[in-house]
Amino acid sequence: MAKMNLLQAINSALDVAMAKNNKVCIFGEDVGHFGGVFRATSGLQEKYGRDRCFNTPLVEQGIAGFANGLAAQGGFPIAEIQFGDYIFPAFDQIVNETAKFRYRSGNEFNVGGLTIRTPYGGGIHGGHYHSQSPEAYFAHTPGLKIVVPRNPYQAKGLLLSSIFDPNPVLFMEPKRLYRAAVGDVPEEEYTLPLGKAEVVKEGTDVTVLGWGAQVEVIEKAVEMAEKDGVSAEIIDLRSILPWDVETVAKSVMKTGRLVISQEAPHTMAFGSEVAATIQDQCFLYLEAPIMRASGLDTPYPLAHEKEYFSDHLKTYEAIKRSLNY
Amino acid sequence: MAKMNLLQAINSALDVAMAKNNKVCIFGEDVGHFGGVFRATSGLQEKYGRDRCFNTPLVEQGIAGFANGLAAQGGFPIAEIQFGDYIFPAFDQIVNETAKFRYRSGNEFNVGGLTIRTPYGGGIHGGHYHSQSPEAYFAHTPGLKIVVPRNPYQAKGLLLSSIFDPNPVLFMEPKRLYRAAVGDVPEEEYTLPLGKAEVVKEGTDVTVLGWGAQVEVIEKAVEMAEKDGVSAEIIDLRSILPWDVETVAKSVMKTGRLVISQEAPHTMAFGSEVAATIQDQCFLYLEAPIMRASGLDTPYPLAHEKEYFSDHLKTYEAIKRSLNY
Amino acid sequence: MANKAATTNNIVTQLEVIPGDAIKIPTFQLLKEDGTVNKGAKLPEIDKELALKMFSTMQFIRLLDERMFAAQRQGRISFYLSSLGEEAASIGSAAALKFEDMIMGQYREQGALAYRGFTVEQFMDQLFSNEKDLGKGRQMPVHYGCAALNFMTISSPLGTQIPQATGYAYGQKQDGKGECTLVYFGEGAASEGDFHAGLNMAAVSKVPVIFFCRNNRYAISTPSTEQFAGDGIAPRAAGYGMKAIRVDGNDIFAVYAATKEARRIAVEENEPVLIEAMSYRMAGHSTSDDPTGYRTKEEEEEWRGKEPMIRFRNWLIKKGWITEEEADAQMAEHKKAVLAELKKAEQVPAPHVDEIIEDVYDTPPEHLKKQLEALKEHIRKYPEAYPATSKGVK
Amino acid sequence: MANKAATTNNIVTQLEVIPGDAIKIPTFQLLKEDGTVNKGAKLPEIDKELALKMFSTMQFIRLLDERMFAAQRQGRISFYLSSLGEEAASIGSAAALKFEDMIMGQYREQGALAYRGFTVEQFMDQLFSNEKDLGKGRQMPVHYGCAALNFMTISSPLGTQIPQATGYAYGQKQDGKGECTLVYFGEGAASEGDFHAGLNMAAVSKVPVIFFCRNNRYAISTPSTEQFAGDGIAPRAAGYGMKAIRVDGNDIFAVYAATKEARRIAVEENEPVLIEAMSYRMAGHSTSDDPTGYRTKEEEEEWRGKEPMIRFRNWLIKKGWITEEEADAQMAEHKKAVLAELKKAEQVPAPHVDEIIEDVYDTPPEHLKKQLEALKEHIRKYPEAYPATSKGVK
Ligand SMILES: Cc1ncc(C[n+]2csc(CCOP(=O)(O)OP(=O)(O)O)c2C)c(N)n1
Ligand SMILES: Cc1ncc(C[n+]2csc(CCOP(=O)(O)OP(=O)(O)O)c2C)c(N)n1
Ligand SMILES: [Mg+2]
Ligand SMILES: [Mg+2]
Repeated sequence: MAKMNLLQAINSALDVAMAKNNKVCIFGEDVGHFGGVFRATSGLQEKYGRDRCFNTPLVEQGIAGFANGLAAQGGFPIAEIQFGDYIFPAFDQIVNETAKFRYRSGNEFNVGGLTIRTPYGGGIHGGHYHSQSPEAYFAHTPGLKIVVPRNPYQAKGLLLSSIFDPNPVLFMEPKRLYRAAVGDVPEEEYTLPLGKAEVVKEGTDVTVLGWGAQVEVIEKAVEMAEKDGVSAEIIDLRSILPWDVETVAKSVMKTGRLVISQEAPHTMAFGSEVAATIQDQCFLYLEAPIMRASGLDTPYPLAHEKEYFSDHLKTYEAIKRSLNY
Repeated sequence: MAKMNLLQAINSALDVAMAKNNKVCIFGEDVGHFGGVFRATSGLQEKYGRDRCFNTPLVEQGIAGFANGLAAQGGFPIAEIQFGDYIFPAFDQIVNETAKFRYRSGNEFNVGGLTIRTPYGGGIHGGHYHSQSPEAYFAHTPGLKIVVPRNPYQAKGLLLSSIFDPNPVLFMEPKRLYRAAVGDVPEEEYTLPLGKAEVVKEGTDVTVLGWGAQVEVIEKAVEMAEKDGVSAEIIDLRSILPWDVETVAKSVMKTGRLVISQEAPHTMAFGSEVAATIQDQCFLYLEAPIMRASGLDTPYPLAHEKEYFSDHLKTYEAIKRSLNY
Repeated sequence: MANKAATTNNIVTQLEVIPGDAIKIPTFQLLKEDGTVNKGAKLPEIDKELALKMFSTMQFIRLLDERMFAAQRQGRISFYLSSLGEEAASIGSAAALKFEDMIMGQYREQGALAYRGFTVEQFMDQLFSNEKDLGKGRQMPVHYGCAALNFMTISSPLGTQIPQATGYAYGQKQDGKGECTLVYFGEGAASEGDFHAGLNMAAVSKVPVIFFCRNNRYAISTPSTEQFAGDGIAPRAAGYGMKAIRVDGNDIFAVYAATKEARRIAVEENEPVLIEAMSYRMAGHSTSDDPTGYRTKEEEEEWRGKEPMIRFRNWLIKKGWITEEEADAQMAEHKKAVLAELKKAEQVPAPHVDEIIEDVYDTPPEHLKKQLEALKEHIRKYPEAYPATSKGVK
Repeated sequence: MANKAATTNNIVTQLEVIPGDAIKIPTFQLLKEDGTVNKGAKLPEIDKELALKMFSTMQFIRLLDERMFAAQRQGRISFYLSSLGEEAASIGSAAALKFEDMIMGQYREQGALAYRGFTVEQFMDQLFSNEKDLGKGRQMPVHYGCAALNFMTISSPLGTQIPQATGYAYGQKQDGKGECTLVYFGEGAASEGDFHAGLNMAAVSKVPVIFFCRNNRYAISTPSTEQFAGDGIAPRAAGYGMKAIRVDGNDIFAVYAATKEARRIAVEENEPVLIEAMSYRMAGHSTSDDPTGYRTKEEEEEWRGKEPMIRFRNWLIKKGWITEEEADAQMAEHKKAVLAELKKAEQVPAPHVDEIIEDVYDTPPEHLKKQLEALKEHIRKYPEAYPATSKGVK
């Protein structure tokens, strides 16, 4: 065990994976000698050589295309997209190619070895193009797995699972927590399961659900609610696709209430799917409508970041609305 | 009034728009002399010249980028993406650029004149890459409007509204109906409102909602249900973004039940947003969970198209499930 | 740690505007249109066996294309796409590779696949989307693929295979077995952003990949004059610091020789090469297309005179490696085989409905299993509505 | 109706592999590093007034960059990005345009914007995201834009402005007023697919656009040697059949002359031109970057000797158009203005919260109005949590 921040945990996972299997390759913009603009790949080129950790030209569609090819050849490429906001030029390669590679070929070929890492989310004064939470854009895509860790321990365990999972994984890192989140992390290899949510805290009155950096926001909101005497169950989804319907449904059947707190703009954020599914599965148990605290339906503004953001206060208010319904 | 199929109605709308304003320009792959692979732009190059209706090189990101620039310059570009399945290379230009152009500049610049037309949907033996219904991928994007007509009359009126609407519009044409849907269409200019749903048929027991080609499927399903004595209200959403919450909520408050029938894969299709919002707004009125009949969560398969598809039978079964809940 | 960019520091004091046609690339040709050899030309080393294999594959593809086009017209298959006139480009290049090299196609390279050994039956199973199709009937006709033959499954979105080929070749280079990747694409697809990405990345990372552009002058209805303003695709290579070869795509010997040399450069020097094969799409784009709307009969006629098969046939006959009769008899054999397999494949049932959720992931997750169960229950209720699969659902 | 592609039919019978360096482009330079004129070089027609305007803008930008970098370090603004060493490239090119021509930048062309007349106050308002910012505080610092000055608002995603410039120029050509578009981008951004799209489409549709590549040898930490393998960006033009000019980006006269000629070609001949300006990013990428991790002090030192301002200053002094003292006094004036406006801008409040839903669409739709109402109610409940806007919410 060592104290690591989220970046160090990522770096440690990458290090473990590269040491374990020499078909693991890391590439992306500035990830080589420099170690990435956030330093997540720091030291890896030195340790494993330029062939296995290298800078690419500045072209996200190429990074994803190259990664697809390398994975099809039997490798475990780990491609970094410098910011989640810049993943859209790679959208076609990911949605039309990565996700459909195995299915369309009848399993003659697959890109299961692929992992795409990208930092996402706001709270760093990044404005429109360094703040987006694009997970929902990808969640409509059968064939992809989408994973979002919330702390260093999860980051390492989930990333190692993602790298060696026989399916392509989009791994989204909450950059706001890169240095802010610190915790105990084993130095050796370990994995955490994909597709499984985690009950962070048990409770009886309301289920509050989120993923990634938003879980911290939820914890703050729940603290406030607890002062009002509310017992809240907190669930961290961890995987967006496939997602753990069962754990969420079980919780909601117990509490009768669900509040979702999410960073992305309200309309068609992933909470929409959760709400749509849970109202179906738990209809007779629900004592209030499922509430969503989300970002506004606008691009992510700089000066009004605070106002835009679904912070702990808005989440707390949503919990109250649910309970007072 | 003239009898037109859906393609002819589109062609007529384009013709009217080009005659009305000489800053209307049409471009895309094969739309020039040839008139488009579906012939939607047939005759327009001859009539308005190569400068105003022309082939582009084969590059969707370029088509969208060029269109953004031309719209920013004050034009009314109408860009065709040959198939909805091929719009993903243009995803960045649409989601990061088109949608945020006005907001990010504080209204110094805008691309309000832009319309992107693309055929979507299955039922034509097209397999993975000529069948997708990608509207949900775009619906998480503030700044865009998304419009889907279901018949020739709508197609012309909504397309004319889209072209001259001061906001960028993604106009998705149900290609399965291009020749199959025929109806009376005025030859002159007329418009239909964006952002407004249409109550296609009134009813009291259940609301059945869809858009585009799916409305026909719903009508067949409702016919079956009516034989069982059910009175169903059918709503055609027409606009996916912004969408008409009010009309849908009003209907559901009356019927107490909502069934959504959609072509796209189930998870994160646009029905998720509708269900999430309506369970919130109509919680106390709902007598059954909101049901979604959707495509399977797989890529669109060729040989199993029928099995994959959310057809009238599956929609009918969903209606029954809702009523028997 | 320092940027030693080679970019010229050659200083000039007069403004020089480099013209748009600064680079003009000639076309390499060995066989003339009539099948005689160009003066001074040296044919590649091709023995009789190899030559006849290439020719037989060419005849097979010609026949297959003709028959399957007809089958589509008869409503027996839903779609087809012919490679008429471009057989030399795909077969000549495939023949110059090692079997272990990966081929990534666009969709008009059935010649390369047949050369690799894809059987008539395998073609038919794919075209009929039946349960024996390696692709499990999931994609449209002509989207072939076969891992055993090192032929990547075709994907419709254009250009996507280009950067993928670069990545694939990167893995091959790492494995160090002396293998390379050849990737085909049309001059239309070369307009996609993925082309730029794939070529630039290959040049920078020095991987063994051959970019093989079939310039057949059309992208559906769009003539190459509306696709680009320059001298075709080959000159773009220099923009990436990459080697290039332009070849007469209708001359199977020239294509073979060019690809052989490109392969040598790729594998021995770890350098990508761009080949542009000049040809003409003699048929419509696909069975959904009618080219009379956008090009003249005269133009088609002109190119009929340059087509690749007759040229090769004439050479073989003159060489004495085949007779007219043998060539015709071979064609008749191909026809018999195709017709027989066509009839057989038509009878093979569609894939079982259980296949619908396989291969989305390595194993079906819970939600897909539930969706399949619900689907099967539904099919049991309405068996007549799902005739292709209801028999398999008990 | 027929494809009369110009692609050469020049036949060769020997296999010719076109080398990766088939095209080498020299660099046009007028002013040497010491500010003297190259032998035989002819300076463009620039009168004293114009020269001094260019110089003053250059000094202003140098000062602005230095001050705002410092302001970021002091925590007064959140981010800044300097154009140190590249002032000649943006100012020299902007000076060669007509005011009505559209400029689309990447983010390091504050020189062009200042040349157009963006005031110190306007710079400050944007950098402080205050309510007077034309962009309404919505984007990060340095994302300037101004319709009145025909300077398109900067957008972070790289390369997107390139095909947009082609489309914009298409509209200008249609309007027939003799205007063009100049679009800036880095050698890194030139790797994006949008570069390929924008240049190819411009060449095919023959529009008046100038593609201005600032090759400053780095894309954040990535040296140009890992960005491309060829001889820079300029040779790519020939691949599109487009004209190209390579110029010493640190020589303001050469940049001016090259852009002037490119503009003439664009507007008079309706032909796009690619200009590659060779320079060096002397500062870090931005305030978030520290270049010592990826390049040597020696390399930076070497380029300090080639920087553009001292060269121009020396020339002006020798010419007698300015004295050392006048130049220094001008710099002091700029400093005073910047410091004064900085202090003022800091005091201007943030945009009103009502602005948060404006400009998503031309007018806010229902759902946004409801979201704003809910937000304001929320702010009323917790005013101390939203200090920038709570005062404005009654
Ligand atoms: C991304 C994408 N855009 C559009 C299409 C539709 N489409 C299919 S083939 C084709 C033309 C391709 O031309 P070219 O690359 O020259 O190949 P050829 O058909 O001539 O062999 C087009 C536009 C597609 N399949 N993918
Ligand atoms: C699509 C996209 N990918 C990545 C980035 C992150 N990024 C910002 S600047 C930059 C380097 C750009 O280099 P270059 O184009 O050479 O311009 P320079 O900074 O040297 O002026 C990168 C990678 C981005 N803004 N957009
Ligand atoms: Mg072609
Ligand atoms: Mg640069």
